[in-house]
Amino acid sequence: MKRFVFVAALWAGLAFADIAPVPPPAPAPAAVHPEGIENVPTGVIQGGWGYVYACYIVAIGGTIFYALSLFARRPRGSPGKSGPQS
Amino acid sequence: MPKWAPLISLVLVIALMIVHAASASARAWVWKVLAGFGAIGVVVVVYFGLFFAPREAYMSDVGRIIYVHIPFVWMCMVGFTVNVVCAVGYLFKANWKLDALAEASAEVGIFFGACGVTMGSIWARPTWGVWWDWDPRLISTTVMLLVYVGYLAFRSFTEDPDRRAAWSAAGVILGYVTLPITWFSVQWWNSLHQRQSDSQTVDPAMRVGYLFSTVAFLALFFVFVFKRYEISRSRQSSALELPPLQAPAVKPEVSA
Amino acid sequence: MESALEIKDVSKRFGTRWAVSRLTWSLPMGKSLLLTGHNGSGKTTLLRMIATATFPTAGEISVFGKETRKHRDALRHEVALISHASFHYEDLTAAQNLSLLAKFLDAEKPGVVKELLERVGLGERADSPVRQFSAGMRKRLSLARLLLKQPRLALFDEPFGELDPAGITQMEGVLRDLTARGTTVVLATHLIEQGLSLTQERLHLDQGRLSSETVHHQSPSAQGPL
Amino acid sequence: MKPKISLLTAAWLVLRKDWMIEWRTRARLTALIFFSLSTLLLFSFAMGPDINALRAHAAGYLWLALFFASVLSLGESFRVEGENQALLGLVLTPVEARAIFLGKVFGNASLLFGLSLVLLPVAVALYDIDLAKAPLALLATLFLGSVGISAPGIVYSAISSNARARDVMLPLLLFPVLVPLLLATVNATKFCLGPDPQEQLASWLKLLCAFDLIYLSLGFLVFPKVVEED
Repeated sequence: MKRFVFVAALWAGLAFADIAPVPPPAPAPAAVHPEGIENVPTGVIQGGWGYVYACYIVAIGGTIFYALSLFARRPRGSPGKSGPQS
Repeated sequence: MPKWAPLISLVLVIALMIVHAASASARAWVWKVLAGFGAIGVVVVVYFGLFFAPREAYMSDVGRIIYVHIPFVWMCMVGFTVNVVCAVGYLFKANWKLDALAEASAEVGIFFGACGVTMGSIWARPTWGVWWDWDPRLISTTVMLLVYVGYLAFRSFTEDPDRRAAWSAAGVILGYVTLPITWFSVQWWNSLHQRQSDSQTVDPAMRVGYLFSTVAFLALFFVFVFKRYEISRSRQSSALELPPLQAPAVKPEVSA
Repeated sequence: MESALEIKDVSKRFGTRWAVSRLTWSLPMGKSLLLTGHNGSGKTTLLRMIATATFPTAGEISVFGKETRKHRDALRHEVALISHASFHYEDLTAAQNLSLLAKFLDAEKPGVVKELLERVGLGERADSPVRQFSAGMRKRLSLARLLLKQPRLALFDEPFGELDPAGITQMEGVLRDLTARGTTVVLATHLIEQGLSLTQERLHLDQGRLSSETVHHQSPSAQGPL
Repeated sequence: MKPKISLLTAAWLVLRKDWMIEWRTRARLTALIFFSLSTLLLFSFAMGPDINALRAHAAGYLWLALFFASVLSLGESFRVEGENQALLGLVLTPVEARAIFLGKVFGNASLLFGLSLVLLPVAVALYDIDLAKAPLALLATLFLGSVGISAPGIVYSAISSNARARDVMLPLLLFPVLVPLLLATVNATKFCLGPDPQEQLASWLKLLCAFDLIYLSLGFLVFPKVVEED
């Protein structure tokens, strides 16, 4: 029974992967852009360094922040292998 | 950046991970090496991404976000996959280490995922013109994060450690189904988000860049999971001490 | 000889508290056990572990030579528990609760439910929902449940609590009846006199540990045919 | 020892027991129906009088009403089992945990399916939709959707009924997992009710079936670990 269910799950998973992507009509590209980017005829985005910096700040800042939070929560008292046996 | 850099560093990182897993005595220093490698790697990535990398064909400079966006989302998925493997393992064989590792990898995965989605949202602004859009990739990634936030919330709202471990493992196995949905969402529904990058769609120089970046963040990921795992273990040990012996004749044998 | 009940170095943790710790004990075949101890001494936990409702954190329990964790499916056919939680559906009637159990046990015969309800003195209220029952009536219904299951090992957690004098007499009668038919009985109660008269061995728990009051005694008034 | 009755028989008995309890607590059932009716009404109030917009979004409102109702019915389902530890009683009877899972999933699914049948005429009145376009496909969608809500729902309800703050925990755990289902059911229902120029209905129904099968199988495999200690 267990095996049967497992096979059924596998089959269902394959069916999932097989869903034909019937595309909804592609959304029209945003007509108005706050920074006037739609005026660029080639469609190449120019500038936008602010966004790039913001992303890098999120990445580095987030990493440092998380490292600090791990440090703040570090186990104190007897360090090392104080966990119970499995 | 040389073409072989990602591969060499990946081999190095994986070798260190294996050393860490295999040898208990190496555990004290391996994570420091990995942390150092990760930190240097991130500096390299920042320099490469901001100053050195070629401009992306359509997105120009904004495309530089790819070097941090992709590694973060991938690390999120790696974290959740480690988590579900631990969960399945725990249901087969109850082991506190697996439970601790599951908790650690879920939290680290949420951290990377949250940062990755934030970056994606920032990226969406100049490219799609909106911070957020009805896009399957965005929705499903956020949903996946919510599943794991729920997982951690549930863990903190349950008292009994044994039952908490089993229940959260069972629940998260059901929740993991959202990950393949996230992964394939770009293919199933032609979304705004570009498809998974592969060698045909991406310039080799960029590819080397984000692959190296991924390895650097993988090293950091490993360090984070390890440190978080130690926290979980120490919390467990305070809760799981066996009572003192009653009869001296009884041998102190423990199985959880 | 195989023991009816074998408790080997059993500890049970609830959160950060140890309800039972390092308990070792065994009950020979054919004897019945009285389990005593103050509130919170771990009696209920021990009974629940024997009934396979929960399992030891460390150590193991064997019932009729079968380890509870490994052979839980087989043991659940042989063990029945009467506890504070009566396992009834509040919204179903007494008769429906019992006939549901009978169907699950594949023991449903016409009239069997009615007969059992008569026997425990609930014949009149067979068709009222359990929600309207008093605590004593629930206990009687639990007794009917146990009788329907006909276990080899019957566990009673405070069976006399909440019962009226007539009910206590009836419960005692059933207990004697069960032991007479060869059912092993484990009885946890504060009514030590009654308990001693019904059982042969006594296990006293103190904060989850074996206490010095514990005795393998031969009760003078134990008349149960063995 | 082999169980005395087969898995499916036991599941059927659990299902019948759930139906019996629902029937005996009709008042609760009625309250659930009126809760979801008022949810439908609230959507139509909140969205204003534009009947075209309402009609376009009718499928979404219908399913959201069912989602909210499902949280209540799932919570109720395990509140009943929690009284007197009846669920533990079933396990000790013994009833296989997997039979309990199947029985309870289909018990809850049948409840939701019935509820959706009650909601349909109301949706016709409020949103002016046309049920006659593809009635069979619509029924199939409703049924598959109900099963799809219930299969993960029962597992999460069993889990969260033990946590503190259980009323918050159930939707927190359940709703994210149900998002793909919501997408599939709403789209399928939309194409059942309205025009379907690209014939997308079949692929959404397929997705629904796959979702149901995956969660039924996963729930079937993990449920014993949820209700039993190890």
